[in-house]
Amino acid sequence: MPFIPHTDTDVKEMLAAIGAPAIDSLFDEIPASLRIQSLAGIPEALTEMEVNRLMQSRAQRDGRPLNFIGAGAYEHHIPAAVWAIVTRGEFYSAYTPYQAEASQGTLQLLYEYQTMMASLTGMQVSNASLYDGASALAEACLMAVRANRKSKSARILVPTTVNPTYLEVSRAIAEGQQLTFETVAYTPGTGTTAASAFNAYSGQDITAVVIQHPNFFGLLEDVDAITDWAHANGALVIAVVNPMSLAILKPPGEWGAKGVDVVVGDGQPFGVPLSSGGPNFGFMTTRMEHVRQMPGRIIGRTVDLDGKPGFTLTLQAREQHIRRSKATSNICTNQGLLVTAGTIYMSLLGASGLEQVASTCQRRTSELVAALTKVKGVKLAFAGPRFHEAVLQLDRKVSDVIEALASRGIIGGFDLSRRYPELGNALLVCATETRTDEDIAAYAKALAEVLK
Amino acid sequence: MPFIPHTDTDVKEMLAAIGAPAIDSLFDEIPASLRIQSLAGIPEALTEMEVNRLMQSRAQRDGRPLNFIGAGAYEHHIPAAVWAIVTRGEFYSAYTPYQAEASQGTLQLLYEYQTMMASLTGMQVSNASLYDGASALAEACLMAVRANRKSKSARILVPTTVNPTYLEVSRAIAEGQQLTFETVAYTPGTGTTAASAFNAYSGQDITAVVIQHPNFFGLLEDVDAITDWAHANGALVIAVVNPMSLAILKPPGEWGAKGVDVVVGDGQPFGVPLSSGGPNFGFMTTRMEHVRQMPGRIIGRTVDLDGKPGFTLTLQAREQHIRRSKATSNICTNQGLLVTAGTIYMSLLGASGLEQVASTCQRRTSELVAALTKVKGVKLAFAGPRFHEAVLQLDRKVSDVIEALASRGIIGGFDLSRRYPELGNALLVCATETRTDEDIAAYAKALAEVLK
Amino acid sequence: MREPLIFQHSRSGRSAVAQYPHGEKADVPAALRRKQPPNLPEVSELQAVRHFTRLSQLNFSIDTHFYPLGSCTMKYNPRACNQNAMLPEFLSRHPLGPDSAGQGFLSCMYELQEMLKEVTGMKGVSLTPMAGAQGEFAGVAMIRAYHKARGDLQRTEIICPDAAHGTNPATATMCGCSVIEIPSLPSGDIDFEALKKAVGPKTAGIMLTNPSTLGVFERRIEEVARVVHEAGGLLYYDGANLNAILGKVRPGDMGFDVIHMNLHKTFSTPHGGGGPGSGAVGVNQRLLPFMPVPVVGKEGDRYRWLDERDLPQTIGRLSAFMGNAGVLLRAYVYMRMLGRAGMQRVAEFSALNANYMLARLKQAGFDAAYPDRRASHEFIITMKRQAKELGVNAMDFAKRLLDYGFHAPTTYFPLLVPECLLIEPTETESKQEIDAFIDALIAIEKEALEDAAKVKGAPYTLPVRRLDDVRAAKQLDLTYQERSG
Amino acid sequence: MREPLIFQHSRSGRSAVAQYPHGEKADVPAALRRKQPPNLPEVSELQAVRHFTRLSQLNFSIDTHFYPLGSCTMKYNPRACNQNAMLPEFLSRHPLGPDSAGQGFLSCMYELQEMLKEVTGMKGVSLTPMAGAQGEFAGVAMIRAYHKARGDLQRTEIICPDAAHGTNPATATMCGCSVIEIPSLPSGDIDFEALKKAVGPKTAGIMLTNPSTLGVFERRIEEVARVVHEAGGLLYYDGANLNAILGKVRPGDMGFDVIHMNLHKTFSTPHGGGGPGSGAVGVNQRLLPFMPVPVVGKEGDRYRWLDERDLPQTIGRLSAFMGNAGVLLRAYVYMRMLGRAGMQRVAEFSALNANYMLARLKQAGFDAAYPDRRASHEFIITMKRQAKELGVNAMDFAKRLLDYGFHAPTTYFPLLVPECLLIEPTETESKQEIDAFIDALIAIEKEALEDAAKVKGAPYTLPVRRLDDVRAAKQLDLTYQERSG
Repeated sequence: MPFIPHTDTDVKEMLAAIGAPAIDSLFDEIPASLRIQSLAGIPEALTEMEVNRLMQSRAQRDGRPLNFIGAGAYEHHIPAAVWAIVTRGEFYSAYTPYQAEASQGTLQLLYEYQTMMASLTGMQVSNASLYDGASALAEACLMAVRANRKSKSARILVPTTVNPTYLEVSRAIAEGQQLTFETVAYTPGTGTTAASAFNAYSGQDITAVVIQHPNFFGLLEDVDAITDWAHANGALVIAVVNPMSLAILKPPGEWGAKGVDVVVGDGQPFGVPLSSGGPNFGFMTTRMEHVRQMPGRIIGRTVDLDGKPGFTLTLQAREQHIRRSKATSNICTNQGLLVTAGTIYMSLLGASGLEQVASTCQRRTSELVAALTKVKGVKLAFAGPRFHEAVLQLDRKVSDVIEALASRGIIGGFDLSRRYPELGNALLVCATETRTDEDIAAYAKALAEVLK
Repeated sequence: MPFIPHTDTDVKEMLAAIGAPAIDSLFDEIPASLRIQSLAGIPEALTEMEVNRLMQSRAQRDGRPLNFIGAGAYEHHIPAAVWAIVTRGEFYSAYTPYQAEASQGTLQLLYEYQTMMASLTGMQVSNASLYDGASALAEACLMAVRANRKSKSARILVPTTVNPTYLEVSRAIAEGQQLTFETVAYTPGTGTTAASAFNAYSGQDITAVVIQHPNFFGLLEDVDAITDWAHANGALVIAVVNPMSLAILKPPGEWGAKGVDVVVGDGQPFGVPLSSGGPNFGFMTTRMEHVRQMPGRIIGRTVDLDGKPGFTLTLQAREQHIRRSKATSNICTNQGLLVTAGTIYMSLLGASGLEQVASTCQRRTSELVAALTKVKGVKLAFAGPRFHEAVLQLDRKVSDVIEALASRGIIGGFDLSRRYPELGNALLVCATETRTDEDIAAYAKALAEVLK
Repeated sequence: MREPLIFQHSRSGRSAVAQYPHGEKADVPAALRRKQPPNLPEVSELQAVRHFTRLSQLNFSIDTHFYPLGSCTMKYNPRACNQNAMLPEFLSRHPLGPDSAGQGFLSCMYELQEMLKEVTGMKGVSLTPMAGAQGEFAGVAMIRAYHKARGDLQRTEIICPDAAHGTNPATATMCGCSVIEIPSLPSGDIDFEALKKAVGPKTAGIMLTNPSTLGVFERRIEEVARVVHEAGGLLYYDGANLNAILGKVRPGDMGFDVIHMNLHKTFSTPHGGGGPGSGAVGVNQRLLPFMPVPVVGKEGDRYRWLDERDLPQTIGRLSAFMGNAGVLLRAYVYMRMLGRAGMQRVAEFSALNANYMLARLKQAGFDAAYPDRRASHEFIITMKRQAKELGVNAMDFAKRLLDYGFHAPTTYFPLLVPECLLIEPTETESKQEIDAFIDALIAIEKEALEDAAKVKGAPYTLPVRRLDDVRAAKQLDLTYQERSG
Repeated sequence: MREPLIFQHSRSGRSAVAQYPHGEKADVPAALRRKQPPNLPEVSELQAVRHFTRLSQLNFSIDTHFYPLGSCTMKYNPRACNQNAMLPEFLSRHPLGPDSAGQGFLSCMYELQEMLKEVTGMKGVSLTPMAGAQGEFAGVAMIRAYHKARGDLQRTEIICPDAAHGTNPATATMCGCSVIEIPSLPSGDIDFEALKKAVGPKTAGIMLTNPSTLGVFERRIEEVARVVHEAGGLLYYDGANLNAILGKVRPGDMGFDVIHMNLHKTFSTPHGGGGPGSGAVGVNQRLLPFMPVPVVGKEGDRYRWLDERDLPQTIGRLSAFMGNAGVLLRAYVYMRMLGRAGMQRVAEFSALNANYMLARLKQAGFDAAYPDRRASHEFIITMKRQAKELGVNAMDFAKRLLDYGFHAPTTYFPLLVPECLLIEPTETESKQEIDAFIDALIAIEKEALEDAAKVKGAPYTLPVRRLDDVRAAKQLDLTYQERSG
């Protein structure tokens, strides 16, 4: 009986103590008509050895192709120390620190995490994480409606350079609460959002403006001007950022004259493997004045009976288990394990390490762009300053090119054709610090073959 | 500076405290003529990311062929829990428990290990491990010379069915102390050692007899008769066993009328990966009367100042750091980490799990033999009862067959031709519980192709 | 053992230099460049390893302690699940890679969907919700979408029992619904008469956990389903307690239209100090078109993602990619290792453990909240008497249990049972461990009789003594302010 | 926290059933079949995980504590070394597979040999010895084989300084040699005049550690080499302290003929609670033919094992296969991560830490054993004065340090310095950690002045208090005798 520790003697003694004739009688309050006797569709148990062989064969089927996609999930080096510690049973198999005294490890780590994220984003407070970057944006929009008391419209302006999936997720999650999302188009020539594009909304009741920076095309937005426009028009500003970029880019807390109001993003670049897109962790930081509107777990430092410092969940009055239908969100978990990875990652890299990684990513993508645009039939869509992604335009249908590259062991990029038909055969590519000169050359060679 | 935590400020302050002008001056007692300035032959440092790529490419070069060799190292399923715990920093980065109070985890585990190994082998006491099975045999022979006070000859009889490398290692290690090893031939028809083969030595001064069981060909020896012969002739008996076989075979402590005197072997089958042959762990158990002659660390249970039980290194008076040139051995480490793996493995499997593994191994090898001997040009050398290895005879040069199989992703067995030329083109094969019907069929198919 | 903050280990100019490339300089316009580096720790690799290893040791966890936290199903997390989910090919797979390069992964996801359909009796499963609460959201959003698609726009009321998890009403609100709360009876069943009064043309649906958070099975579930369905509403099953009935009875057979599952509970993926969860949803036939995307489809022997183009009525996407894929792999491995018979044993032995504990505690004089009912996989005892007579309340018992080496049960939930401890042993704990826990509770009650202050002062043996939560909320200290030296 | 024995968790009929196949029955003749199953624990997977996880927490280790155990080089073990050595292809490689199927692995071993030659200044390296002591054995065995091959059969004396590791004389004995011990001078150098008298036609060689176990560099090493060589003996270098001079001075350049290296010290492979070690040996030109086999050779771009057929004068094999291969992979990764400059920093910063500690402790009034010498990577303080004046000896200091959260230094070694603590901080510890340790020693001395009994009663905060070693040796309790219930 996998994972069941009971001996026959145990079972007998336990049933005797209960006064039940058999285990099955413990289910005698369930209507007999509903009881099932077996689960025919479930295969027989595998031993661990068998399941290992099975999973290894599945994994080998997928192999380890050379990856050049970013588009919201980034392949970075992960120090071996990170997951060696994350998977320690004391982190892996603990739960939400409801008994703070028995969870000081997790709590202190989360407090350290909050400190790091607040500083990285230039904000004052951070929660203990949300599910992922996309849902964090949805939560930020809902939070903005609560926080911007002057606005009654629940209207959110979203440039089309924001990750389209993030917008879809925000709609799916927030539209039930009557939020409306209106898109603001980017300037075709630059791939960035002009501050002037917002002028059509001047004087209207806008609850919040979202700015993704670097934007979905990897380009740097005019964050100062857009932030100032929003604040001038009574709107809050929600920044969506790649945390890795903040090692070299001005933090959202310093955008414009006043800085933004809420910062969200996906922490995946910090020590979390791609792993088919999850689990990642969403982060959220804000100004102290909005802390009670922030969803998710928050850790505070306090003292114990002896006056010694300790850590505990705080501001729980916001949360669903207390406020129920009036809670800031229905969220009751964070992504604790991934935050553990992120916190260890940030501690190992430090500010200077992150700066080096971010800088190398930017350089590598420039080199990738240089190499690929030498291939006949490939051109760069937007030339402006970027972080580590770039839009290429091909002379061929992108999905075909991607399949042809995949058969050569190269994951060539993200097909923008469906989301941005106006860009034609557009491919979003990315090279992080993990891509070597040889990798880039291999891609260029394969692409040249495919486009020949 | 990889792994160096010093900041520039630290270095300045530390040099000031020392009163040294520069770090280099700390080496001023070394004759200047000897000092080197660089290590030109050492490559520049790699980052962890770079070294990961390098090692992955080396590993991929070797791949994961299907393995059918045993010959002293066996591929068994290793529960995921084993190495998840073994590599915890508290086990991985601790050292020999010189400060017992700060090492109760390691010490208690070793005490548990000693209990398990003593019971498994049917003996009274166990040490905390030796390097590997081969060197454990060498140590057992040296120990036998000390323990068998009646014998003056230091002559050890070793059947040729003992792993030839174990004999070579014993010679290399023990001959310096004037031990002589004399071999006893196996019966050509059976591949096992007849008790009568020892009659030539009856009445002579023999210090010890070695019995490997199952023997190097995988066959079961007449252990009772040989043990009794030895004891009748004043010789001690040293058993060399595969610990996995003891789940189903009579333990050496019960061989013959009195049981053997020393048991050694390699613990690798218990949770230790093949890993190119090491690190494994050697084990040694014996009768209580010989405990002071046993080499290696031994853990004892005692009490602390408050009378509470605790564990500590004991009988250290045998050891080199106390007795120096009169020590039982120069050994000062055990294979702690591997013993940790072995102890967790035994705890997870239990007696019934080990019996199932051992039984399955035996069955699988029978199936392998059945499948391979159906191939034209292949015959079974010895038909007697076996554990999980078998000798096949081919109609082709074995090394060529092995290379041809390797190019098909199959590691086909161990070439006996050099060690046992009398067996002709002999190949020692093994199938453990990890080999499936499909694996065996794949081998048979490949072998048929190769021998066609 | 205490451990300073990582920032207190920090010294300017230090980092784990083997972990990053060197010498590159980014090309960023000056106006967009960061001027002050962030306040991240500056420590060596050893310092980071030592710090976080030491922090880990300050936690209780399943791997170190019995952790009978009610409603959380703190069962053993098999190491094989982690090992297989961490195979390098799975870890390095980009979520947006072409389906052709992910057939191995997709086949696991497809089979997981199929197995979850089988154990819940539903017709479709979407794996994308990233936690139970998001699964709930998806469920209620599908109910809303269903009514909307039929033009039944006035159905905006969600019925919840008063014993429901806080997430239930919170979710209803997030979906733009109002909440109608109905009481529980002294027996633990819901007040069926109140339910009949509550349903009507505005009823969107009902959210139920069965067994409920009171630790008992809702016996009139078939009638409940009939009443709600006849009123035009749908039934939502909160899978928090699915562990109790796995392989014994299926939500789909009970009449539920939609269900979320907490894979980190029933299917033993790690709790990770608070996450990640994973909240797959199952639906019956009529909600199939509304499932959140993506979902894995199979065509011949090829697997592919189904998205908005395949499911145009979908409630949409809930995550940037496809949910907590790595968690799903762990659940898949777990289910394959349990197999058909193992699934049933989950319910059997979790019920055996819970009913045994309940029986022994009742025998020892503790007060069960529902003494005449079978326990499900968990049960409630109330410390109301002890609080009144001895001045030692449920929280005091909980804290003192920590000193005895046990994580505390869930305290003060469900809210409607005063001074309650919700105790869930799970099927992976042995009789010996359970006996030791019972003995500890008995011993603590004895301590409380002899020296109440001792119990009220607990814990004594943990890294900190009882913490001042009020101060934490009033004097907010949410980030470390001193910069590193 | 205490933890029962695993046997006390055991109950008949239990095991982790997912871990093995079921239903097979072996075919064994009755006379050879086991009748009584062995007394192994019968526990669930969770019980085993919990038990061994809890046991682990009872240890001090580098990953949790500063561990300045002199002569053991307890430096940070980079996690990358473990991760890369544990790649599935390396783990599953059978040692007897054909060379053609192991070129990746063999290339690492070959390059490791080359790098070790470079850092030691030797001409050949064999990686097979499985620990330092086995490396020593190989070294002395090669010296013996060399003399024998020349017919120089009377050379059976090995000279050792009195400060040598116990393994040195023990090894000499194992190789059939007798040991001539020569004293150390008050300066820490060996008594050169005594050496000159000791050498002669019977001299096989001398075993030296340099820097010595006294923590100082043997300054007249060139003269020592000359005297021994002129007498016809060879010089053996015990690499225990190689960390102190890595990249600064090479044993080969000092005149040593053979060396063993402790890869688990200098090259940071794990100490693992007492092993595995790894004791690669390096030799100069004249000992090349005698190296233990196998050794990796390179022919063109192919690597292959060299064995007895290639090296007919070899001292033979020391392990069943080729030594602790997985340890060697870790050392290889470590060396590649350190690189050329990193090797030198090892010596520089381990010396900086040791000399800084020594300076501060002298300043605080502690007595250095060799106050006028530079520390190498370690140094000795003697508590002779404290033992006499306060009744608090070196062991008392050591035990009390545990309460302060530090592993103790090596105590009572080397034997010739009374009441000594041999302290080796290693290069991977920070100034802050070292300062905290120094402060603790100062604080303990203050405690000893005020309340000697308190220090003598230490430790107080560990899982056990001071253990009765005498009882352990007299009332031998080496296995648990009760059978499980």
